[in-house]
Amino acid sequence: MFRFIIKRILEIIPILFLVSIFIFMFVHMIPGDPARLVAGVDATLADVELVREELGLDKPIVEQYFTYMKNLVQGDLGKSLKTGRAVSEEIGARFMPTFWLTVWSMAWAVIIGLLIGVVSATKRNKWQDYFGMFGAVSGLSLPSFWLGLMLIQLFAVKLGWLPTGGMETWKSFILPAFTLGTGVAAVVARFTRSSLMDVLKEDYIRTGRSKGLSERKVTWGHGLRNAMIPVVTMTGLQFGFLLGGSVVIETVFSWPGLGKLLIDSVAYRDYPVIQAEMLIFALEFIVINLIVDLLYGILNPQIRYE
Amino acid sequence: GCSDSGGEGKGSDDGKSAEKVTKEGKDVVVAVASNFTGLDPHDTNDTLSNSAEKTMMEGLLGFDKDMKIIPLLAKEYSANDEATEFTFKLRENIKFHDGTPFNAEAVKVNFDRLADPNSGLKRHSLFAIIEKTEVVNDYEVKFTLSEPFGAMINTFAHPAALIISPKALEEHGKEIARNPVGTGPFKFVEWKPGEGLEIVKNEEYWQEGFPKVDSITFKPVTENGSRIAMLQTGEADFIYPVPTEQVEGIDGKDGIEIESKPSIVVRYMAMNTLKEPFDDKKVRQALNYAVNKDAFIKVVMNDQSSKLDSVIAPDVQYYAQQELYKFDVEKAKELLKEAGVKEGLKANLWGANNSSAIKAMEFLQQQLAQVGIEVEVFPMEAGTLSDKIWSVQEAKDADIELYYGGWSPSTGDADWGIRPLVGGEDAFPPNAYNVSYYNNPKVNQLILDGLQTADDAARAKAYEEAQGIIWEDAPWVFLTAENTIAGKKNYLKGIYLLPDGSLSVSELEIVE
Amino acid sequence: MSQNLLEVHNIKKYFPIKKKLFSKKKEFIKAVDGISFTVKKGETLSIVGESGCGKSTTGRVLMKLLEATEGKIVFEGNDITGLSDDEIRPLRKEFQMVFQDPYASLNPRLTVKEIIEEPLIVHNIDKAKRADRVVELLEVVGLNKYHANRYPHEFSGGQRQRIGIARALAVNPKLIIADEPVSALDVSIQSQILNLLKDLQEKYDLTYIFIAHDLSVVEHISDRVAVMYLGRLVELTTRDELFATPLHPYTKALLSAVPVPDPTVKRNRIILKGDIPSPAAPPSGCTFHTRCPFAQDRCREQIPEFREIEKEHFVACHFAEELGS
Amino acid sequence: MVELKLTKKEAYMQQSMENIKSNTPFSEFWRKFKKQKLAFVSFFFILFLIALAIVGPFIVPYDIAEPDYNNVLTGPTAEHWAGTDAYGRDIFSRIVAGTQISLYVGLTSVFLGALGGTFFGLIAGYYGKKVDAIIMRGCDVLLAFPGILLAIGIIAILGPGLGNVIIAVAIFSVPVFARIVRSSTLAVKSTLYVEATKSIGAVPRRIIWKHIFPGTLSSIIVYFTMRIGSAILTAASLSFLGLGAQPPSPEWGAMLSGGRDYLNIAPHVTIFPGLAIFITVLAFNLLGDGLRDALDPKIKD
Amino acid sequence: MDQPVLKVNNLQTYFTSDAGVVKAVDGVSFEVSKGETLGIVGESGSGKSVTSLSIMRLLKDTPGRIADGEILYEGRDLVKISENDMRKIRGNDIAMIFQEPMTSLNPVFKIGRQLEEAIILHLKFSKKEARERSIEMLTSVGISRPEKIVHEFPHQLSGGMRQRVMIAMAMACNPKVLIADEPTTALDVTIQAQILDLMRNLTKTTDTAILLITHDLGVVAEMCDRVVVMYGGRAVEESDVLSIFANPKHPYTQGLLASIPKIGERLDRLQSIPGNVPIPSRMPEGCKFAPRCPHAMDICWEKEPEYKEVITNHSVRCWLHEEVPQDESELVGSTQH
Ligand SMILES: Nc1ncnc2c1ncn2[C@@H]1O[C@H](COP(=O)(O)OP(=O)(O)OP(=O)(O)O)[C@@H](O)[C@H]1O
Ligand SMILES: Nc1ncnc2c1ncn2[C@@H]1O[C@H](COP(=O)(O)OP(=O)(O)OP(=O)(O)O)[C@@H](O)[C@H]1O
Ligand SMILES: [Mg+2]
Ligand SMILES: [Mg+2]
Repeated sequence: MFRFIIKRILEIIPILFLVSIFIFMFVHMIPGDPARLVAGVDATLADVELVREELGLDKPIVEQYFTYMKNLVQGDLGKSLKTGRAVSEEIGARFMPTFWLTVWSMAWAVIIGLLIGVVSATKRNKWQDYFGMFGAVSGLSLPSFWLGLMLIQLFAVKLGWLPTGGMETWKSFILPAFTLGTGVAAVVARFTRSSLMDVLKEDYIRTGRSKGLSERKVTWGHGLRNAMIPVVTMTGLQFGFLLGGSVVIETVFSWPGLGKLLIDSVAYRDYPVIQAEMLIFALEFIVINLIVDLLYGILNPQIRYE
Repeated sequence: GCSDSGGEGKGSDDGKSAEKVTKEGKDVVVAVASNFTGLDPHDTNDTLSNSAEKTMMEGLLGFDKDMKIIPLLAKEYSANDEATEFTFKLRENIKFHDGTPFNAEAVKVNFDRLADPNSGLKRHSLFAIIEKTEVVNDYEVKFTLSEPFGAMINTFAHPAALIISPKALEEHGKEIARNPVGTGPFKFVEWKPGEGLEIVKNEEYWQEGFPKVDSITFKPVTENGSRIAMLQTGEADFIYPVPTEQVEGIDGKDGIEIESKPSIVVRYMAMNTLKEPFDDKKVRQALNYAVNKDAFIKVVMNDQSSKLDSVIAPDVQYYAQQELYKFDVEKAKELLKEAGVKEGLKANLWGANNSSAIKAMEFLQQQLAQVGIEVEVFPMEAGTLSDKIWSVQEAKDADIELYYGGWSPSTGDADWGIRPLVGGEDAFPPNAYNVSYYNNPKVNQLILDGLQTADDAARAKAYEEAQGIIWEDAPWVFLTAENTIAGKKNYLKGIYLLPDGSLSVSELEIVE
Repeated sequence: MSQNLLEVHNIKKYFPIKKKLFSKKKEFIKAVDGISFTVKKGETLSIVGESGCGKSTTGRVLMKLLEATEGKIVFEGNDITGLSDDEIRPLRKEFQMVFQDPYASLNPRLTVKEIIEEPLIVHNIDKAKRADRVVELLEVVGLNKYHANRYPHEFSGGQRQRIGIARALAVNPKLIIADEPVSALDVSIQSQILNLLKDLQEKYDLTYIFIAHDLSVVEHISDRVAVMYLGRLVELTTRDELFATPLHPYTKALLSAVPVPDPTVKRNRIILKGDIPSPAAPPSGCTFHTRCPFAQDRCREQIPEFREIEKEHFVACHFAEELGS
Repeated sequence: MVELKLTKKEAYMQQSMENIKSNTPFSEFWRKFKKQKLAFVSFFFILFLIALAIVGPFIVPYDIAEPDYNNVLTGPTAEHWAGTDAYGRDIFSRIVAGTQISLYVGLTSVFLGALGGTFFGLIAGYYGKKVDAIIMRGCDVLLAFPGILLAIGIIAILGPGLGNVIIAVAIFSVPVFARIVRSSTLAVKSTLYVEATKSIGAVPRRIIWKHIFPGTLSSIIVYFTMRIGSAILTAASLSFLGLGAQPPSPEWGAMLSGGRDYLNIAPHVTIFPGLAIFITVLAFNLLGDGLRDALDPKIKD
Repeated sequence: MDQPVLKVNNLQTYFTSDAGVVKAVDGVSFEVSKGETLGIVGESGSGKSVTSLSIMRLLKDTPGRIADGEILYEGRDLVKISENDMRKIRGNDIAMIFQEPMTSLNPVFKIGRQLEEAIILHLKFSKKEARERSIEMLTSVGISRPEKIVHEFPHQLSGGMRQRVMIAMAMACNPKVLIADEPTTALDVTIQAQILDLMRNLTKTTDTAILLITHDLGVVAEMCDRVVVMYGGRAVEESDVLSIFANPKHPYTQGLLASIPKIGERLDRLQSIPGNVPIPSRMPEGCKFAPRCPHAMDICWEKEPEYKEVITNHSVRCWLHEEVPQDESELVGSTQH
């Protein structure tokens, strides 16, 4: 197990390396002159050139890349072009809000998704199933920004129950987490249903029944545990979706997180911030999938990490 | 914790107009549209950051409600006729928040910093012209410019010239951007990028009786709808900007008051005067006739702006009103015919990709369709757009045809309202913003004249003439002078937006 | 008759187990661990053994579907061991395979015609001739032309196996490797297929390598029988000899374990202890020693030679002579 | 008596013969598919949408580009079923006309993505080893980015416009398809029938196209339909961020995005395009679900 | 023999699908007594498993239902009792072993837990007692180191071991009836010999009645006291094992016996039953075996024969053994070997 983790972590390195090259190229391919954008609308050309020099953007791209990589290897993510702050600081402040938002979205999505999935699977082709699945597919079909706007209108403006945005109290989490998690809940529900339905056809379920276990014990005890195995894998992949979704959702709910920062930094072509953020997204994605793999191993004793 | 007073705002929501709402405490929340980029006035160039900086720091001069220059830290000033020497007498007995006394030396430190070409400051260019700053005595400073610059007084009133505590400057260096120390009515508490900026009352403020609130929190809320919702629920007491579309929907409800006032922001559609057929004045004028500005204001601006009748807005110095191009499709068509333009002329219109710009461009597209011009609209993300415009090295290579844009001369001065936009070759991209590649030697000369004197009348004359010629040449379709629109709860007083779009909170108070 | 169609010299097939990160030592599943035999033209050689002992792997290696880790395969006097995919392709006409699972070995998306036609297309047979050939083949295996346009799932297991056989016959092979062709079938169908295989052998002078785990089937169809245990041959001899005087203790146990469908017979069973060891960690020495009732120390240490004890009777047991009597 | 015997026996024989025909994989699929009621309805709804996409622009009651500044932002009325927008244009007509664009974006982008993904997936799955490692690492890298970010970047690089939106959405569909196709390729590759085909000496090209590709087709089809929904949503999100279709195109996302500033005073401007997106995406998702049940591929994603 | 513990009477289990109703089991009757082993043989699809699932009432989750007939366990009709009561019988009074030892154990739970489940449920043992009982059971099925095995997962065991675990699990609550649905089909011959040996010894000591489902006549011959032969969802013949093998009466049984190759008996060609395994939806109207029967007569195509006891303890469902019209009785004679 320990070995496995080490191995996986070592595997991350080349991927991150590739990712960083890719990001660097990608970011620099995007047209737009950060010096111009940072210098501002009423800057003169001289100003712009000054800023360019100041930011080191006048150097050849290859040199910039090596500088970037050199610093990266030393753990230095550079400075924001726009604010001049260290990128680590800039991102550090934004990381937790996004993290918690993602976690809470995931939490409710998984719980609700599982419940709906299990009910649908056990009540196959009954109204509960149709209802649950229709709901799930609907959740998947809603444009999330639209849902967010509608929810704000209803719960914040009309009813005044919840704040419209920002991150202040636990109440602030409800709407964004709900909006962000809807799609994931839907996926989890559908996936749980089909996975559980497959599992309920398995021989060992019949064995359980033949022992005289009640339907509830068979479903929740024997069935769900097995059904969870693929669900967990898929849920891990959904994190990527959440991270992407957070970009839009954070805008709608003025969430002080990474997604919004990204939009801002893209607008300014704030290369170091964009690069660092994308790197973090990629890293997060990879780490989560590592965790998922570990969970997978815990759930599935047939996998032994050697 | 100053936002939980929200409930009161909603006492009754049956839409009675002008219902009074109240607020407990003296802590105000202001929701703004984007993040501050920094709090170092010398190194920021966005109006929003400037607004925040002005709460904590003050300049020698400042603007009042109508963009008139008023003395702040300076008692009075004088200039020589050539507009090369400016002398300020300073107010006495003022202290920075950190206890450092405000004096001529402090001023010198600030302007030396700004004028230093190696400073790497974003605002250096505004002050590069200062050759030297001399301390005449403890409370008098003299600036000498390297060349005549008539608009310099406005530059001194610009937020970029706010005075920072020299001690703090020394202590923090570039980090001053996160530790601003000034003489202003509010003191810095905390700034979490993305979450907000908190400032508290400066108990020792030099203006008696001010400030009248205990604290202000600025929160960045990008999405218009969310910002408005915050005002409606009372999570914010003041928001800006308010999109024009929403004004009607919220004004007078939930104790909300909308303040919509003329600004110095102009909206225009530039035409590339080097490109056929826009190199023909008739065509450009035709387009001016073809666009229904009334409809523009109604549909795009929701009546929250006024027609633009010069290249600069009325609140800008030396503004001279011109006679409007009346909406007249027939005349437009005629002019086009005269210019030999055939039906079905195709043109590309570039602009930003925010919803209001898209809306405006779509409107222009509809209007020009009436005179047989097929416009294709390209909303572009800011970076892409700037790249498209400024990566051009030679004027003739410019792809730009039509461009929907806006301009706010932050110094409030005619020079800055005209020169960067239509100031001839020197202003062609990538040098400045002359995206219509308008180059009229006469105008160029007049601009120069206006700069080379500090004499008011002489300057006024030069600019008046220039405005007339530009109007006639019509490098733009002149659209509107925009309003600044803010929303506030009706218990707030003394908080307003200046015509340049910056916020003034020094007189802010909460009334019952 | 005694001409050797196929000679197999000491072939091995090791499957690497996924490498561990920090250990340099590679581990293998020794699926086939050095077997040698010859197949004469026109005969049926059966390979029997329990599940996982490497029968199918042997078949695949012979078919060149898997590359042998070691050893030599000589087909009609030509060494085909080192041939590349491209070089082997034209030779594939000569040997074909019938698979164990008639459900999985036919592409469910193709019609019977397409399935049987495929080898003809692959080996560039004229389009005109193909259609006739398909009908002919269908009739040969006891189906008819009406079946040609149907899909495999519409057939019963026995019928599918016939289709599989027709496909194998399509290019007139000399050798057919049949990997448990009847073990997935019902008893009442099994005999139909066995009879068919026998008929075809006579008609086309085919040579069979018949892989099975069911000794009664093997006895019915083979000329010679090879018994396999954990990747190695333990005994190889003529059918009559094997069933009359099995020499290896494993063969004996295997023979005695087969239930006899006659309630009146009461036999003395040799019931082996324990399970078949994993081919990833085969026991040292004689791999059968863990279950062998006669195992001695020597068996644990020394790998018994696969030797010809009597004419045409090969055994890999240190004590074959003693046990035989 | 004899006659009867013949008829009974014959009847049975005949019946078994009759059962022979018509049971193609397609008819089998259709039979199962018809049982998926929601999916079946969705299928016809999508057919209807496609019809609408073709004829929509010709049958709309109002000119979709013609402004009417005297009639802006009116709520739903008998004349304007879904009200009018900020320029006084009929929203219903625009939604109808916009069907074309949304379907076009959804279908083309996913088609391109599926094309690329299938190619890479087949190659990676079939050849394995290094080829597989390279392709899959590439996919990992692409997958490690949230899709919308990739799209933002791609649009920023390529410039605005529907065509580029399609390319952006297509590009980030590629790794997902590649993964799915690869995993079904691996499954199909290990089947006995592929081994059988190898054993008769077929070349890889034939094995891939004749056997493996058809085997992966059902996963591709199912995922294809589901993906259309998310492609439409992505395109809408891009429009929401100002990176989508150009005005005055009645793209639903653009309509919705343009209307969001009126949420207070004219919610219909936002609600109707939102509903249109929702229902269309829903239909594709339900169809995908039904197809999955009828085709029964296991999509592990 | 004693009073039968389990008696199945004219059991009919139907599956409803969109293609129509499939009569998977259509008239099966038999009985087993204490200590007796009853074999059920038949082709694949003949309804053997469905019969056993019907007895256990495990058809839930399938489109199947018991349409008619009774299943009497110690006099109670299992068809009629409530699900709750049935649950008390399952695993306790009637236990079952399935064909696939590889998949019949839950892969994510340890062996111990899976064994204890039923013990705790039915015998109301404490956790500790249940563990002891599990170890005891594992020992009795010949597993060495049972204390270790309870902590292992199914995938760590070989097929034979798993089947032993399954047997231990089934026997844990001392059931009166053990249904074994092809318990050794998936196993190798040498392992099969071990398992059969084990089952024989185990039931001898506990007097459990066994319902052994198989298609291997060899296994039947070795294990069973009596045999039911099924074809196309029907019981077609039943008798004690000796007379079935010595004197099969139904043409299907005859064909079956003739078509298996036997060790030591060398024929050039095997006898075989022509035709294919019948598909339930294409069953003929009359006798289900008629299309493959070498002796099929007119009546066989028209009407299904009754299931009758033709000699004591030997029932057959075949027109050949009914009183048939004179002219065709010759045929009967000619088929007897
Ligand atoms: N591709 C492979 N990769 C790794 N191991 C394999 C592979 N193919 C077979 N093996 C292993 O090799 C051993 C022999 O397998 P093989 O299929 O040849 O056995 P077999 O005698 O045909 O068994 P069966 O009677 O079950 O078909 C088994 O342990 C199997 O797990
Ligand atoms: N879940 C089900 N749904 C529909 N039909 C079924 C189902 N289970 C069984 N059947 C039908 O019942 C018939 C009898 O099946 P059963 O499993 O009892 O056969 P069997 O005699 O056990 O065969 P085998 O030897 O293959 O195990 C089959 O032909 C099948 O058509
Ligand atoms: Mg095999
Ligand atoms: Mg069965």
